[in-house]
Amino acid sequence: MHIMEGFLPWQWCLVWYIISIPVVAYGVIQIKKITDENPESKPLLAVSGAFMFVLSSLKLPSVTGSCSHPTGSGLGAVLFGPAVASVMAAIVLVFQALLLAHGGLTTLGANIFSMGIVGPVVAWLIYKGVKNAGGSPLLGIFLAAALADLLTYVTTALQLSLAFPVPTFTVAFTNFMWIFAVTQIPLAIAEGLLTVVIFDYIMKL
Amino acid sequence: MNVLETKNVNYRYPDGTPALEDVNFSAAQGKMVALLGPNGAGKSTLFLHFNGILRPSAGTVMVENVPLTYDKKSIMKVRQKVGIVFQNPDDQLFAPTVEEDVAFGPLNVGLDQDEVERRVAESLERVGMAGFEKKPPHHLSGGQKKRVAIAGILAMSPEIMVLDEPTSGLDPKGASRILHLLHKLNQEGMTIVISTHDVDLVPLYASQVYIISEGHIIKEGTPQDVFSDEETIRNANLRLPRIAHLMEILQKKDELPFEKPYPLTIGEARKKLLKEFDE
Amino acid sequence: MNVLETKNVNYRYPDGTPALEDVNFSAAQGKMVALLGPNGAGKSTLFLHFNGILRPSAGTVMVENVPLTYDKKSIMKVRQKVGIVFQNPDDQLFAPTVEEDVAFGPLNVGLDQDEVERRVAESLERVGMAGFEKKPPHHLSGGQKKRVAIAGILAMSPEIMVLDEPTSGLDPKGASRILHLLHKLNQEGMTIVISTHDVDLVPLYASQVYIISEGHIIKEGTPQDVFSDEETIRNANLRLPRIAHLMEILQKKDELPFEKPYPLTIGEARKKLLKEFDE
Amino acid sequence: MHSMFENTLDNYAHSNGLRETNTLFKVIFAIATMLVSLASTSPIVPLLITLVISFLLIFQAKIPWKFYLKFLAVPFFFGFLTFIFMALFFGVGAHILDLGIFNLAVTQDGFNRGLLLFSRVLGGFTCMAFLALTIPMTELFSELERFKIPQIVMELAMLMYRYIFLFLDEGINMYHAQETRLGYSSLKKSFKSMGMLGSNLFIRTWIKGEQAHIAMESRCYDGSIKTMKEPESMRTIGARNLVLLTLFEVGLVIGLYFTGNFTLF
Repeated sequence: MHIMEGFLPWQWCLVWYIISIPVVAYGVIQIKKITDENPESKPLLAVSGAFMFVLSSLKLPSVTGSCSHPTGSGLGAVLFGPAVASVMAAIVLVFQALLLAHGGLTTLGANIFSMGIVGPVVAWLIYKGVKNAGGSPLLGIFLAAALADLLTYVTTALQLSLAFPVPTFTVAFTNFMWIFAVTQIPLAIAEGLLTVVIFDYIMKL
Repeated sequence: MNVLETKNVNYRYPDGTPALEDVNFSAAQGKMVALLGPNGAGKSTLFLHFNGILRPSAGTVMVENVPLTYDKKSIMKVRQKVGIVFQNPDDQLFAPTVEEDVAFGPLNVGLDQDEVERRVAESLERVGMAGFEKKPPHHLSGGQKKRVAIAGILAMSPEIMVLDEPTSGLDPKGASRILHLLHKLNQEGMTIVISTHDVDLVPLYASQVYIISEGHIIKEGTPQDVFSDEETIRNANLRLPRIAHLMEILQKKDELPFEKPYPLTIGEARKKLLKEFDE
Repeated sequence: MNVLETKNVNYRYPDGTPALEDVNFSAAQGKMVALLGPNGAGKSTLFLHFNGILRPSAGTVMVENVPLTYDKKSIMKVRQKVGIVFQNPDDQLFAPTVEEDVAFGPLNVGLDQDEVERRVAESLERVGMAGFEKKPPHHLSGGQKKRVAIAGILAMSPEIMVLDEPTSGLDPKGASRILHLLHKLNQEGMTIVISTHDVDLVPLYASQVYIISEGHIIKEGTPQDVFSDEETIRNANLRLPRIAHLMEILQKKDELPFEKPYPLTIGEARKKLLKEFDE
Repeated sequence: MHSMFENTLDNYAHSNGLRETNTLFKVIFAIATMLVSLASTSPIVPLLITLVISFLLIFQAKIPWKFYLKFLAVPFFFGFLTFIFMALFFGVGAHILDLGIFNLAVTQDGFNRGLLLFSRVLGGFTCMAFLALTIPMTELFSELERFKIPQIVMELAMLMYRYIFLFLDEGINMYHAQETRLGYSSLKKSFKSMGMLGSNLFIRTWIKGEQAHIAMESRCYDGSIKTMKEPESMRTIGARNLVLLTLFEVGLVIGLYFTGNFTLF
């Protein structure tokens, strides 16, 4: 769920930029390390990023009839780890803003935080967690993708309630959560399922 | 009877650039029709209208004399009747094994397990790919992939098979196998539409030829008709078949008595030359 | 002098299947050499040995009579001398604009800004793509992408240009433009090696032909030599050029007095036929 | 054409009426205006910005108005929903309208906040649309060099830009091939089909990545992609344009100052 250009007050735009930049910078250092050791990983990272973009421009079918776009952050995080995934997500978000007019530039920091940081970190932790607990990898992937998706939305709700704590932060947050719960839980499940199907086929191919 | 027909079909890309303008195309039952044109002339765009993947901005597409309606149910029926084989088989083969790939269409039609298996076996047999059932498609050669892609459409038992550049990228043997296969299917009654820019192959098989250039049909007729208009052919970035070109040069530059229509195939040229030698 | 030569080159894929066996190939300075073979015969694999991307399991590759060594410094030098144009231009063009793509090689070589700009401009001019500098590759047609890919190699001023299936997928006009361009480059002194399975085109341009089948060179010689051995040609999943095929039929079936070597091109056939008619 | 994929704005960016206008000029104009819109405390200036930029896009950049209106419908609809939502649920002040059901009422501060947000979304969105529709990504890359973005990020972004279009094309072809064989005809089949499409595309992207690396190595790639461009200097904008730009932005800021406390209720 992208926060649209112009939606956040400037103070909050700034706050989310300040929080996101160090994380992305850390990811850049990681990527630099990987590509220096392994020059052929550069085109591979690039094509994976392009894949994330194309995946995110797919319209996901959902039961409610509305459509949404897979965030792909689950997939990215499982493949490359959260730090690298956050840089890729940041670049993808810029492209989405400038090629599709999705999201925004002043809200980029906030979107990077929810989709490029919270999403991948959650996905990665859950995937590792399920794997360490001896769960099946497909279950891990489903939970990672679905929960990453869901927590991305929760983060967005949080960001919006912080920006508009009217009448109080709690009430605003509850309101936003209600809307998201109805619309986004089916989509999170859809993304989880899709990621599982994709992984399943990749393993077979 | 025309099993497939377009009437004044126009199509514009979402940004407004016209891709097809007033295209009238028809394929009669049981014929093999060729759509000849250079890259980017609109061949693939026209084909995507035949089974309702694209919807014309103006004009009508008719399958078996019924205008297409674009509700889900009728579209599903049309797609069973008109099967399209895409140019790049890599875009079409997506299942982990050959068998699963060919089964994709029949399963979507909702056939039962036994019928699906029967059709998969039969289609692979027809295209000469029996024995490859369990292979992953990306381990096959270009020609083999093409044949599996054709099997995937055959398995849906279409009335009309539409093939986009069926020989492109194939070596001479591979190309000739595909054409023999199409010829056989056509003999057995299937209507076949192919797009190509291979002018040497067209005259061998097609009974009707359309030339498309920049979204317009600029010529139609039998291969003889069409290739006797060298100017149109060359304006459309195409050329005469090599055999015809030889005869054209012999006539025009050397004033040998070869009248139009020039022979287009080796067989025709042979007859014509023998006649000259005998005289 | 042979500017490019392989001596008993063998190559196995990482899984152990042999891809090339005892390949002896050479290209003399300033010639145009064709490597003819069906899909999957090993053409592309052989080409990747020419600039050291692949390293032979046994045998030697020589560029300007010096055996390749595979340290970084010498490999960079070899890659400046031997430029490869890949079959699918989409594999080769990676930059956001035409200009940046063509500049990629020269910048890697370490040329200064002005020289790079000069070479980019000149190469695009040569391939007829001046004016397209700022375009992104996805706005170009297949033939245009191919020409930009060639410009990207030209800009590195290689001694030898190696092209994998340069005409594949192009319409007649597009293919003929590329071949004219290669012919001109060759006239100006560049050694050119092309792989193809288009037997109708080869005789027009190549001075030396190799036939490769299943990783072996099974025939080499002038186009006349090579195509006079119909059996080998057909065993390699290839065929005679159409003109030669016509002549072969006229001679064998109709007992017309066409002796081997059969004419391969329209020009040669014209001469031969005129001679017959005059007698 | 590709119902399932988003259409990109790339075609417009490469062929619009403002294509030849100085890139830096357009970038500074769009960003500065966007920031002014963001800083507004009343709806007047953002709505003015929306009008001015829409005018520029339709009459100067010659973006087809039908497309533009459809395109603008998204933020409009979204902004409008936000407005309703804010007016009904996010207010504490005096009621200006009681709906009479569920105790719902439009509050004064909710209404004002909603309207402000609605206008800022439209203002900001049109500025972003101006960037997206009049400046090709390829030219933005050289402007981005100015911001000292790490080389590796620029390289990845440039490569990604190229492959995005390649994969979109392949994805669309695959999607059509699946439609031809009746994929996507039910929800379950849609998931299956889309999973196949995604996984195939993924495998293809990796093959493409390897091939790209081989082709790059053949051209002496040594691990870093060098660029020959230098960002344009401010001077290329031209004195007249710079003055116009400054006047426009200053005008907007003055507008902000005088309309800052404006509310409808």
